[in-house]
Amino acid sequence: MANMAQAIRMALHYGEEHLGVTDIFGEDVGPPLGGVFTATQGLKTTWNSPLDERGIIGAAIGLALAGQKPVAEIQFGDYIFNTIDLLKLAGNTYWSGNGEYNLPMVVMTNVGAGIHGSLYHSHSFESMASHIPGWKIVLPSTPKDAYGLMISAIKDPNPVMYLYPKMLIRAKGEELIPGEPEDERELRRMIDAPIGATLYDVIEARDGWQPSWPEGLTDYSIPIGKAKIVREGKDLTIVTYARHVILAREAAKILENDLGISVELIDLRSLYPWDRETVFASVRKTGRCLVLNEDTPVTNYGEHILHHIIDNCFYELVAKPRVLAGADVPAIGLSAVLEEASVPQIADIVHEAVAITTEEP
Amino acid sequence: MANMAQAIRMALHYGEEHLGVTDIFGEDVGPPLGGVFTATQGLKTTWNSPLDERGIIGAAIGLALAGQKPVAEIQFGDYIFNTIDLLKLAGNTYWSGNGEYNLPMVVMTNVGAGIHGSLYHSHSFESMASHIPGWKIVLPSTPKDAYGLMISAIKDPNPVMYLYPKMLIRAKGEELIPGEPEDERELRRMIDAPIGATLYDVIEARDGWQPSWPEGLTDYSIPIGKAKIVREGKDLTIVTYARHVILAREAAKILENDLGISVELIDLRSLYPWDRETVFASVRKTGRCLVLNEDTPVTNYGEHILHHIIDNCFYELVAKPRVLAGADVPAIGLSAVLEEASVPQIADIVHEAVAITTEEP
Amino acid sequence: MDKKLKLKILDIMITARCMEERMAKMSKSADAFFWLGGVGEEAFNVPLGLLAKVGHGLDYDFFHFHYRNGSTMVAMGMDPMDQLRQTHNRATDPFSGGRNFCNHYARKAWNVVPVTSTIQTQMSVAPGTAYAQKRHGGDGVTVVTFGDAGTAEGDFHVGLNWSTIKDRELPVLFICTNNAYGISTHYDEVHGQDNLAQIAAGYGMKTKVIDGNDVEVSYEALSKAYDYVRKERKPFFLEAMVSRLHGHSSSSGGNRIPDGKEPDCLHAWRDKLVEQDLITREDYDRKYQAETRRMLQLLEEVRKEPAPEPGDIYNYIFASV
Amino acid sequence: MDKKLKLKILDIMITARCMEERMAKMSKSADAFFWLGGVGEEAFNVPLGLLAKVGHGLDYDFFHFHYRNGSTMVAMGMDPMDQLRQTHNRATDPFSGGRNFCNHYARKAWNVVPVTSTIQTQMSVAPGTAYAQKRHGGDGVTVVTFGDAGTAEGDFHVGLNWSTIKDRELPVLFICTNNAYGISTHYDEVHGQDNLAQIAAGYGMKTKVIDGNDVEVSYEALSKAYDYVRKERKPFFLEAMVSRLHGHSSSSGGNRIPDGKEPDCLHAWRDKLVEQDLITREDYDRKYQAETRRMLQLLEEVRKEPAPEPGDIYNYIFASV
Ligand SMILES: Cc1ncc(C[n+]2csc(CCOP(=O)(O)OP(=O)(O)O)c2C)c(N)n1
Ligand SMILES: Cc1ncc(C[n+]2csc(CCOP(=O)(O)OP(=O)(O)O)c2C)c(N)n1
Ligand SMILES: [Mg+2]
Ligand SMILES: [Mg+2]
Repeated sequence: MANMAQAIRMALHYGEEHLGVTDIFGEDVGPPLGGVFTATQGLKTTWNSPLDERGIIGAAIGLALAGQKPVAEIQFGDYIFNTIDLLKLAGNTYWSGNGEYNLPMVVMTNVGAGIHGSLYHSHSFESMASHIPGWKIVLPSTPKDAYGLMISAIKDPNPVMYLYPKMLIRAKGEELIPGEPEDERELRRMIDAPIGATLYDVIEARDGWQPSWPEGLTDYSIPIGKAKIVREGKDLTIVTYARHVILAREAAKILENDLGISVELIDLRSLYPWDRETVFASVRKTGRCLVLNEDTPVTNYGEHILHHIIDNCFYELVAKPRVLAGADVPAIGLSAVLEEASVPQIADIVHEAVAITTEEP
Repeated sequence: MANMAQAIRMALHYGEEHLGVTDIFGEDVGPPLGGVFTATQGLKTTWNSPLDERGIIGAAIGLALAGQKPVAEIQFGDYIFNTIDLLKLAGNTYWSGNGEYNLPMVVMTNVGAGIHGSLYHSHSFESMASHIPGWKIVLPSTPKDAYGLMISAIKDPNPVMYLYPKMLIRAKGEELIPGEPEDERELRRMIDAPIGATLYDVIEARDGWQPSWPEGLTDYSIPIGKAKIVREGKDLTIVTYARHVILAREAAKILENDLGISVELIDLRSLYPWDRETVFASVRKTGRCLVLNEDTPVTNYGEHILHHIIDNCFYELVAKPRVLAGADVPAIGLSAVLEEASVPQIADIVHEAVAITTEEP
Repeated sequence: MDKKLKLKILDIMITARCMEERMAKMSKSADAFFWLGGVGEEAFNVPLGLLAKVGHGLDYDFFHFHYRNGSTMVAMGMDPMDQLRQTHNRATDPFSGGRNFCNHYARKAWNVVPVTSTIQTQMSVAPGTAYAQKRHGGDGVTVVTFGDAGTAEGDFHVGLNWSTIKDRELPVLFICTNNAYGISTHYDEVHGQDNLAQIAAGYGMKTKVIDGNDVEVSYEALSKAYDYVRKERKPFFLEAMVSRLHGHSSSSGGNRIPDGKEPDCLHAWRDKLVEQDLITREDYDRKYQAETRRMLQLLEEVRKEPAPEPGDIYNYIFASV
Repeated sequence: MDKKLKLKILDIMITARCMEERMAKMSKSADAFFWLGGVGEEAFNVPLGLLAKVGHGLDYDFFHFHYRNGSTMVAMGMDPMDQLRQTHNRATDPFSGGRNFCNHYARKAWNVVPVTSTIQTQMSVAPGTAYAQKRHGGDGVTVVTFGDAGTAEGDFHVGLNWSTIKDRELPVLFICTNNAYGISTHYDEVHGQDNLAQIAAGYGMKTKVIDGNDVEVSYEALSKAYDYVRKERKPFFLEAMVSRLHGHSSSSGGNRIPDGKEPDCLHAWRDKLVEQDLITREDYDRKYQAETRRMLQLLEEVRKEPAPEPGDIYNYIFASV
């Protein structure tokens, strides 16, 4: 199965061929590297931008104003914070001009910890992103969703923030993407660029290289705003996204097997707009819920979800609903000990889940 | 009584004279203007910076690293969004260096709507600010608090974000600041710079002008993290800050007089850290609460407060707690109609309060 | 410059001036909350609009305007009534539906992208439209205008840098209208260069500094600059020294500055054309009075137009898929 | 340059090189998650450290370092063990307590302000320390170092602009170590100037471009540049063309690049000193091997030191009032 980087690459290829994508650009996005996580290798509209996030977002806005369809990458979500004013402008352009100019642009960047990336390769961005009006925000946890959400992001005539979890970029999927070859070695041979020990070797190895894209790729898409019930359950609803879907799934197994607690696990996939109906239906069913993510806890996106659960399901809750987020600290430390202490781990999820389901009011 | 601009000015003067403030700077902060809202007139350490928010925050960090004590102004909170990465750096400097460098700096800017400022003189910033770790954040609603919080901000050895409500800058206080002359015309004569019809006239009028500072100013300070109970009540707790303290007070009068609903009104004053004990004690008493502000509603600071109220008082709540925030729109429009429709008004507060207090589960 | 053109420019300058003066007055009454604009920049801004290639799409010029380009818009054909609509924040305001400050244009039919209040961000956005134009071919250029103080923002560098990449130079006409002030702060207090073109020149682009109060100088410099960018598909930096005759905005009073402090380009042009016998002083005064009256009449019409409705805040948040 | 100095520089270069090579190796094992550093910049970075005025407070130089200044720190007196501690993210890491990547120094006693991963933000911060120094008097300067690609950030302009304001020029020594790459992107693909000093020159500051692979050239240029800034209290921009001998970082392998692709300044200096009979090749090899061994021994010590504790994440969030 494709990993997430390959899934994104294939979706971008489909976008270039069939959906009018004109520019895929950012730092090291074009040849020879094709992205620090390989997500843009072999594509035909890629180019390398100056090392300048403000210029990247600015150029994306300009390209969209000029009727192009850009996909701009910020190399790490950690480095997007010098562009918030521009992201706000992109989000209010359609509104401020009373409908004169909409901006069909995608900004793609990776988020979250898990790669021992220290302070500046571990940042979450979703809380702040969700506070910027005028953007749709997606955040897949599987390669197949990564493909389907990228297709939707490209098709959308509005600014779409395409976030993806750093830690899952190289994780293989469990489901085939429509059109993807069954044999993953085959896929690698077809679309992964040759490697090399140093940049000089890489350049040499890639001289004249061309990907051979799978023929049968489709416009398989995940609608923006549609969550996925990853597993059904009856005792507790866990609402999460990104790599915490994976961790929560592990926690759910432990809870089921060891403690007989049945967890319903929801992967939001879209953070704005988000799938209120699926979440509320589940919480109404279980009466208990945990909202889970790894961003810092003050004015955290999960608190927004909690607020609306309260607003819509308050009298159906049978136990205090909770938010489990990252620690209230300035950053993620490099040492594995520090990283683990800062980001909710499986044991923490189990612990919270037990607390919620065993709570006596 | 002093207005808020005068209160800030006097506190800054006290800071220059007694608390080691070395630099008060920003766009148009120095002579001839002394700040677009007059808050920095007549001070001795002011200077005009280039029109460059990144440079302003950067210079403040550099000055603090060099052992100075800067107070940097961003002319409007609306224009602080290109500095978020730098604010994050300021907030993590002490932590990232494991205690090597703390940053004694104050960043001061105004927030909120209410002056018919259109898209870019109406922004709230507190939700995003509160998501930046390593900062303390204060936001006064009265001149006296403005004075006392500025004194605390200056004394603090950490980065402090000093926000103040645009709309209340010129509103007079109801209480004397210690050391302030009783006669407000006297105060104006002493510390307000002469005015003029154009910049040329202003420059001429201020040539040689010197303020005469009140002698008796003190280090009267409001501790960071301490809320104020603006009025006591028993049916409903309203937690708010900034200009919504004023609006909520009006709403509370209406609720009391017309409907017999007794509101306990809390002015947070500090947003990080915030006064958990005062809030929780009140909510435990009334069993009902409304968190109120004007920032946009997705991942809103009020949702953070709500989350912790849920976490600490869930089983004591007798009705669904609520958040009333700004409309989910990209910005505030210029037309008064649009502005009013986007920001909670007195009638909206009354409406929510009635809904909460009359709710039948 | 022939006689017809000279008179045409004068006419547009008068219209634009009378429009702005009306707007400044509006801001002192219940008609408007705010004014800022380009009173004192007409000698430069009118030719900027006249020489533009106005239309929709990549074959035409793109405009990333500063908030003092009212007279440019008039020169491009804007009905002053539209500007009064915005100033009076009517629902009929075609640029923002009563949402934005005056001089915040947005007109897709003319490639006028939304003017933003955030100083200098247009410099980071402009390379995007220019990149599309360069790829498209043709002779459309991207025009980006800004003040002197705003060049302190990092975005200034972003625009200059992205436009001068080897073999990827962009067709951008950079226009700095230098009025020597950012609100109350004088140029000399926050800059160390004789002019800003010196910084731009460091990137290897062509530059020129001119007296923007002189119509003929401005027209000629702009013709050459537009031409260069159209043909060479490379950037050009033009800095025009201009006046700020009503101060920064209504926040600082919006009043006419004392006589003699800064040149009035409209009066200078008037006097020149009178001297050249192309117009009499009486003609001018008549025109001026007529335009002043017309603006008031337009305003009276505008006053009858509807304000936005509360529910309008929810329009145009997302374009439909 | 006298013999003693020449040999001293060689010794420091060897130490720094062996330290970094050990670190690169660590990143291929469980000893470290990551390496990046300055292998190939020693000929320039060692003199940069040797000529500095190192101490605490406004009378000394302030340093806003790029993440390739390991050999500068060694030249300033850093114990390589401290760097290994950081690379191995030990609790004993004096710069960040196991929190930050290697080469992310912070040492208040030497005015080394925390190195930040955010490219080029140091350019926006540096004017702050320089402003304090200028006001304080004395001859302390602010040194800010950065790569070539990072100059595309708007912060580049911010630093240059704030340092060149009329009558408020700042004592900043701007150092660009130009290795012709930003990760995988070549200089020519994203710049249009022969060198970055050309841009800086546009601000009216003194600039120089040198071969940073040459110790003597570097030493001399740095002496002059430091001197100028110390005395004139004005900025200087020095651009050093350097090599990147192990590529960008461990993310791109951290392997030694193929022979002959880029000059190795350590080898060049060794060969020169051998040629000048100041050292024999055997001396050099012995030293090199000894330092290589020493680094391994230091690492063995460091391995025994404690990792941070989970609760440590809550240390140093706020300084106490
Ligand atoms: C990013 C940003 N910072 C601050 C402001 C507030 N502001 C509005 S106009 C202005 C001065 C602009 O001066 P200049 O660039 O010279 O243009 P001018 O007004 O003189 O035409 C300032 C500081 C703003 N609009 N945007
Ligand atoms: C603001 C920001 N954007 C992107 C990155 C990711 N990044 C780290 S190093 C680097 C390349 C830097 O190149 P250059 O400035 O030439 O320095 P060099 O590594 O060559 O010394 C990039 C893009 C970052 N650290 N910070
Ligand atoms: Mg100006
Ligand atoms: Mg480089």
